[in-house]
Amino acid sequence: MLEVRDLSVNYGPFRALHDVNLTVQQGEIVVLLGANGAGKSTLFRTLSGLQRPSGGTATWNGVPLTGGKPEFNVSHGVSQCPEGRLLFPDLSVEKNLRLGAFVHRRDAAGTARELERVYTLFPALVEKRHAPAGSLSGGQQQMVAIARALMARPELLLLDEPSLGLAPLVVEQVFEAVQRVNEAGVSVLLAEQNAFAALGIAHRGYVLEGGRVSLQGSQGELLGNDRVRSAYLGV
Amino acid sequence: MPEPGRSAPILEVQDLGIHFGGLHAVRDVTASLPAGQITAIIGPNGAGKSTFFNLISGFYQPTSGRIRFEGQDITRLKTHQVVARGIARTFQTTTIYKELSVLDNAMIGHRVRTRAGLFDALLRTGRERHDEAGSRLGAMRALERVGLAPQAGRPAGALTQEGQKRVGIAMALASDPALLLLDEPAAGMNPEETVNLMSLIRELVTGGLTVALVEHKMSLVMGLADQILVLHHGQKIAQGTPTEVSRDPAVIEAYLGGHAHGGQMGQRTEGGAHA
Amino acid sequence: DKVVNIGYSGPLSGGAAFYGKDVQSGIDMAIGEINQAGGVNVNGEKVTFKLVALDDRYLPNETATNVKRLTSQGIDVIFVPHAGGILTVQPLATRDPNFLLVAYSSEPKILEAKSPLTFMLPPRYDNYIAPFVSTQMKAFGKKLGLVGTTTAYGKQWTDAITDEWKKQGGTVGSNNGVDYNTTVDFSSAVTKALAEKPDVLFVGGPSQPTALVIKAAREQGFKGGFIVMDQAKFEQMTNIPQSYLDGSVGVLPTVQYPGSQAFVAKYQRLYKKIPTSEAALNYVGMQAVARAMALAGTTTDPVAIRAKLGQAVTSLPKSVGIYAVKGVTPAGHLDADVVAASVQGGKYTRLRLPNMK
Amino acid sequence: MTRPAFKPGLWGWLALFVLAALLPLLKPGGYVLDIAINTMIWAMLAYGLNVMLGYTGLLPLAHAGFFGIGAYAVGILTLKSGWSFWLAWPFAVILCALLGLLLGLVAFRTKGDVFAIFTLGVGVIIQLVINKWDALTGGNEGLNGVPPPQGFLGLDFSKAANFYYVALAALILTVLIVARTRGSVFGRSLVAIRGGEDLARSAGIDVFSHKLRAMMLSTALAGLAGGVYAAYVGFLGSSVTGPTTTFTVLLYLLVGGVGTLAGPLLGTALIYVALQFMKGLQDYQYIVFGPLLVLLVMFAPQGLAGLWDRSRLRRASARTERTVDHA
Amino acid sequence: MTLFLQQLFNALALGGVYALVALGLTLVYGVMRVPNFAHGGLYMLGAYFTYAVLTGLGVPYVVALLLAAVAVALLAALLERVVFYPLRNAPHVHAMIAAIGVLFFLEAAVQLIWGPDFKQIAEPVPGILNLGGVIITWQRLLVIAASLLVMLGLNYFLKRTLTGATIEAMSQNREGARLVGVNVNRVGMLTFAISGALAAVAAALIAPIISVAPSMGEVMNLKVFAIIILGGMGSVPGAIVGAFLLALAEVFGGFYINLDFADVIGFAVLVLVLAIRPEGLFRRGT
Ligand SMILES: Nc1ncnc2c1ncn2[C@@H]1O[C@H](COP(=O)(O)OP(=O)(O)OP(=O)(O)O)[C@@H](O)[C@H]1O
Ligand SMILES: Nc1ncnc2c1ncn2[C@@H]1O[C@H](COP(=O)(O)OP(=O)(O)OP(=O)(O)O)[C@@H](O)[C@H]1O
Ligand SMILES: CC(C)C[C@H](N)C(=O)O
Ligand SMILES: [Mg+2]
Ligand SMILES: [Mg+2]
Repeated sequence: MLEVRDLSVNYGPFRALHDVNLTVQQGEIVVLLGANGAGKSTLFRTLSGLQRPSGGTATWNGVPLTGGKPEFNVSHGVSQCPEGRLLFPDLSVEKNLRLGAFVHRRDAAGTARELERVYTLFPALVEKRHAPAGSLSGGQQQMVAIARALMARPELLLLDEPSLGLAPLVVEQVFEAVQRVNEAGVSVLLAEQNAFAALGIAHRGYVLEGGRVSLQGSQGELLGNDRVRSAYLGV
Repeated sequence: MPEPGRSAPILEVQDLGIHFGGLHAVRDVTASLPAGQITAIIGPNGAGKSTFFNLISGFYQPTSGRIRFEGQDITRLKTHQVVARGIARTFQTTTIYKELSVLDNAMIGHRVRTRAGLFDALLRTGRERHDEAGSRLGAMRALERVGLAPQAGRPAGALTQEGQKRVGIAMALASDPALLLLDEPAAGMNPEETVNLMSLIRELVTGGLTVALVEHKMSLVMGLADQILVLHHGQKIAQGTPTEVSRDPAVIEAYLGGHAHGGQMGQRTEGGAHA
Repeated sequence: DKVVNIGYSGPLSGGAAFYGKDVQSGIDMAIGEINQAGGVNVNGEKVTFKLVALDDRYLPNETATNVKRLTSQGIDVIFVPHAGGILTVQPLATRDPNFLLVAYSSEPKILEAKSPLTFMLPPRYDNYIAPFVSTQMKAFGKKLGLVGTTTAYGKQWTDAITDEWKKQGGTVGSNNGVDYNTTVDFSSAVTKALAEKPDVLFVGGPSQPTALVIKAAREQGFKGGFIVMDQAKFEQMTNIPQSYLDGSVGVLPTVQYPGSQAFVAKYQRLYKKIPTSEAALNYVGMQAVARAMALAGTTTDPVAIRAKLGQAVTSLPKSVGIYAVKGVTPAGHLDADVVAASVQGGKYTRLRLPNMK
Repeated sequence: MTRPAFKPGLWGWLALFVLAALLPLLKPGGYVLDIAINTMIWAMLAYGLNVMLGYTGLLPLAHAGFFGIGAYAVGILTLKSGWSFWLAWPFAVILCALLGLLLGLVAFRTKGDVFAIFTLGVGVIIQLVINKWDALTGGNEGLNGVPPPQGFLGLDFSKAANFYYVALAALILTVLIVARTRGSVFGRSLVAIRGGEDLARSAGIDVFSHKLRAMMLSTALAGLAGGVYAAYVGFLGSSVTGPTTTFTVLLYLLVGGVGTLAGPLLGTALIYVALQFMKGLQDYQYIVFGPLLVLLVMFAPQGLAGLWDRSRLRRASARTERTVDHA
Repeated sequence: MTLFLQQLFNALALGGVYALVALGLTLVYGVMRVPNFAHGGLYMLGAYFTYAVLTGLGVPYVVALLLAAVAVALLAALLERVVFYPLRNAPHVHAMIAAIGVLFFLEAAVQLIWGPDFKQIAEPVPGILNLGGVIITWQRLLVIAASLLVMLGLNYFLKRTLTGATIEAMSQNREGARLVGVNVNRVGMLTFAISGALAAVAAALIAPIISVAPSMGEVMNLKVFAIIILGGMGSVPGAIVGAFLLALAEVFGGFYINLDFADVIGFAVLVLVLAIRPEGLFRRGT
């Protein structure tokens, strides 16, 4: 279980997150909604260890995630598809993916199996496997970023706006894939602007506003909430 | 093809193509953009949409075909010459000068309309003073159009994602273009912001601009476009009005998927109220 | 009691540091000895010395700056060990404030300037040319190959040797000079020179690289003789089999001078290495300056000191006189017998040098 | 531009130059004058480098070569052809600008690190050519006896105290040129190129021609400095035209603050003087100087002018939040 | 013909020397993009350590070489930690100037400890090999062989092993590398250590051919930077080809044109190649 307690994050004097509390239960998909600059990415960066919090705790099954060491977090089963993708542009797509499985570097067979799985998930990447990741189209790069996160075979998957720049058809496929991954037992925390699609697969959700959790509830509750409908669903 | 009675094309491409190594990223595309209208270009990831923009704006040199803008051949022109002719663009991932002020960004966009060079700078000629004042004016005008005038003095990097996108658009507008190319302007925006962006684009077109945009957000595409061009594997597979295209089986098969009308189509009707 | 500062501007860091340090060691040693003996007596006052050494990395403009700094500190005697620096600051010596420029360079142009405040220590290199040529031509044959270094100094040597060799009736191959300081591997230059099948090779630059050139030539089967430029010292070429040096002519090692034993022993005790003529000549130079001050009765008037230099060098006690010195020429040149030698089986045979002034 | 930069402002510069002009009246020693003149010469070269690195974002490593070309042009023309310094100097500047143009035409095919190393290669070639072209440059022996500028108005420029004013005038001209360039429409385009070439191109800037002109200005300033150097030192050797000099000046610039107006002068003055002091440490001078460099780069990455900026900003923001838009 | 072959051997030996030094730099500059101008200093230090171990401990040459490699590797790792790691986000010129500061320090320190004089290391395998009039020393043969061996090893390491890939990954996106679980601190130090070891091995192999002096790294520095750019940044085969090309240009340029211009010819080749192929001979591989 992911447990976030009173988490605060500062950028210099600016406080991007204020005492955020949230949980993701084993096997849950939890969606995080919020306007631009609400602090979603900040939360993700903190959970993956790229950003150190100024207060509060975050634990995954009791393991603290706030040590500022992403390599520690990923080796304990928390893997992120980050905002901005953070790919290795001059390395081939396949090397990018293999590096995604860095924590399983002693398990070559497992990595090979996982590689097959992500290629079936994103067939567009197969013909690009030897191309430098930087030469791919924007959407193709996004696919690599998601696939790379999956290669770590995480227990908790952090997806920061995975649908960014993807064609509608692919967005559908990604969400289906997330659902499938989740059904295999992986917990998912998902930030999305495409709230409609996200809420479609989520069990629960939180709304982040100005760095604070302003609303939380089940899929049904959020879909029925007027504020959510007007601000994030556009209806 | 522009329908009869519609305005004359501002841009025409014929058999346009480019390949990178063995990859034919854009192939034999023939199309035209009617003046004063909004053309959307859609297609799967890697279809060649950004590449298409890169070809028009002179970033890539095509390996085949021709581009005509306002009746003149611009196929072999360099990027800055293309901009000077009146075609401006934004990038898929927001690229602006984050450490410079919003105003500076816009003034850089206006550079193509000024002539002052090194000697003007050294001698502080009349041209230098004239161009300096002109840049400021042109930049402020562009900022006003995107609603950023009050933020002119702030570092561009301090703005929100959406604000930065506007800076990018202001930079393009400052070059006083006749045709504006927007590559995924709504990526990463929430529905409310998307609606704001739509009204901004509509206003620009009302002001006489021609717009071509690449976008995966069907709400925006369907709500804005007068004409849609669909690319797939670098080739044009369909062209027509939003209604025509969204019914085209080839487009649904390649791009829209089973739920072609799902997602966020609801907002296409209104949205002009926001400034 | 009074302490008089002596100035020195030379390369103390970078590629030529070993050279600048060698020069400095000679001056330092002389000052140490003088001070230990209680200094010199100038007008009844005990005068000791202190060396103010500044790095100029062999750059003439840095030398100029250093000299201005030294003179503004009231220093009246300045040692400079490279031609470029010497020629740059020579015009400054006679201006206000003037100073005695002790020049350690064998570049004849320094004397041509006829500066009345220059004291040049090493023998002019052109003294060596004729005996070197005649010795080697007789011993090995009439064809000369050139693999000298391409510094200013090296090029002059090359030109002079070429002229003299032709004058004495020999033929000279193409010039294969290389920069000894930047060349990583000398093999190809040597290969090129040996392709012309010379009887004698002209080599020389700093000692160790020169030794490597000699080694490369021997390894590639060269059996002839070498003419070694005066910058290179046999006693420093310990890095190659000594048999390779057989049949070379060059400057006689300082150790081989009859009067040098005391100096050599003391130097080795202090610096743990064999002294070269860099150390020896500057040692003598400093001793001479101190003595000239005593004779002139002033430590601050360069003109008066310069006037007494001739008397000073001839009256140096045997214990500090390494070379047989005859005086100082009107142009300011130390008139010393510096001896050249040819090598055979580790033994040095002296060559007679003509006197040319 | 609104980007904060070290700007003591017009008055600050005026005061500085007036004070500098008064210095020789205090009858300082030859050494003080020498340091001052040297500082001004190297600062000019640093300004030239700053036009490229600071404003255009490109690192040219052939700068000492152009400095050398300027110096040798003046040296050869005055010494061998008997030209007046006042004619040879502008000629040298124009020559350097033209050669800069030539270099740019080829070098701008490359980008980033490759550009830096490419120009480094050109710098090495320039030095080697100077070193080997005996007939023209005197080769390794160098050129000795370059005359000081012809005097006028009763000023004898062979005296350091008078020559000082030649250097000062050249420095003032340099600062003026660089300041004007920086604040101009042209200068803003250079900054745009520094921020990203592709973006600048798509904004409609003719990147290539802007870079060419920046390069010409930059090498012309190097030639200007070289001319002063030749007439001042009177001796020219090839060693001063090599990469070591380029890196030394780069160091001055970095310590002073890249992309600032005061940085080149500040950095040159500080490091040049500090190095003079450190000579007293003899064998230990580089033992101290090396780590000092590392520390400077680490703890004052914006350079001294940058440090000043930051503290001034802090003070300013502590007082009021007034936004000032410097043009 | 023998003459041509002799010069070819001379060029190969010189190319081997260049290649060995350049390979270490390929890692830190070509791959990690740290403009380590102190590389020449590490190379110089490698020669001095070899010298010191040989004369101080009297161990065999190979042992001295290995000890020097280990010592320089440790020092390089320390350098990464103390100097380059804190500068990882700074512009390139900063790291460059800092590296030059380090180079200054190393040279001065070595001069202080061992003096400014040239030192000589005896050839472990003295003597020459005469192949029908073409003469090559065993030491030079050793250098050629070693450079090829090191090249193969390094190429395998970079392209075929995951650790090699992590070095490239880290250089391209540090955060991305951390996200997939790479301990970038360790990889950074490891990379520097390898590069330092390579520099030391190169120096130990070359030292018997040349004179050891505090400034020996400076000449090499410029050349190997040029070689890496010439070959194409980060390309191991590129570095090798660049090294041999430079050597061939210097040797044959000196032979057929004028020795005086040998060094100019080398840089002229660099400038010419880059003018025609701005990205270098080999594009960066994936
Ligand atoms: N490195 C940073 N330094 C300073 N402020 C930052 C930094 N990163 C983010 N911020 C600020 O923190 C706030 C939260 O940003 P964050 O990126 O977490 O938002 P978000 O919810 O992910 O937005 P988006 O939908 O645009 O991705 C914003 O106001 C942003 O400007
Ligand atoms: N510079 C390049 N070198 C090599 N291949 C390229 C280059 N630019 C684009 N491509 C390839 O061309 C194809 C088209 O790319 P493009 O960026 O135009 O796609 P797109 O339609 O904009 O996709 P998206 O919607 O994902 O942004 C892709 O397969 C991409 O990998
Ligand atoms: C050998 C020395 C007497 C010559 C000295 N190297 C010079 O620069 O002139
Ligand atoms: Mg975000
Ligand atoms: Mg695209």
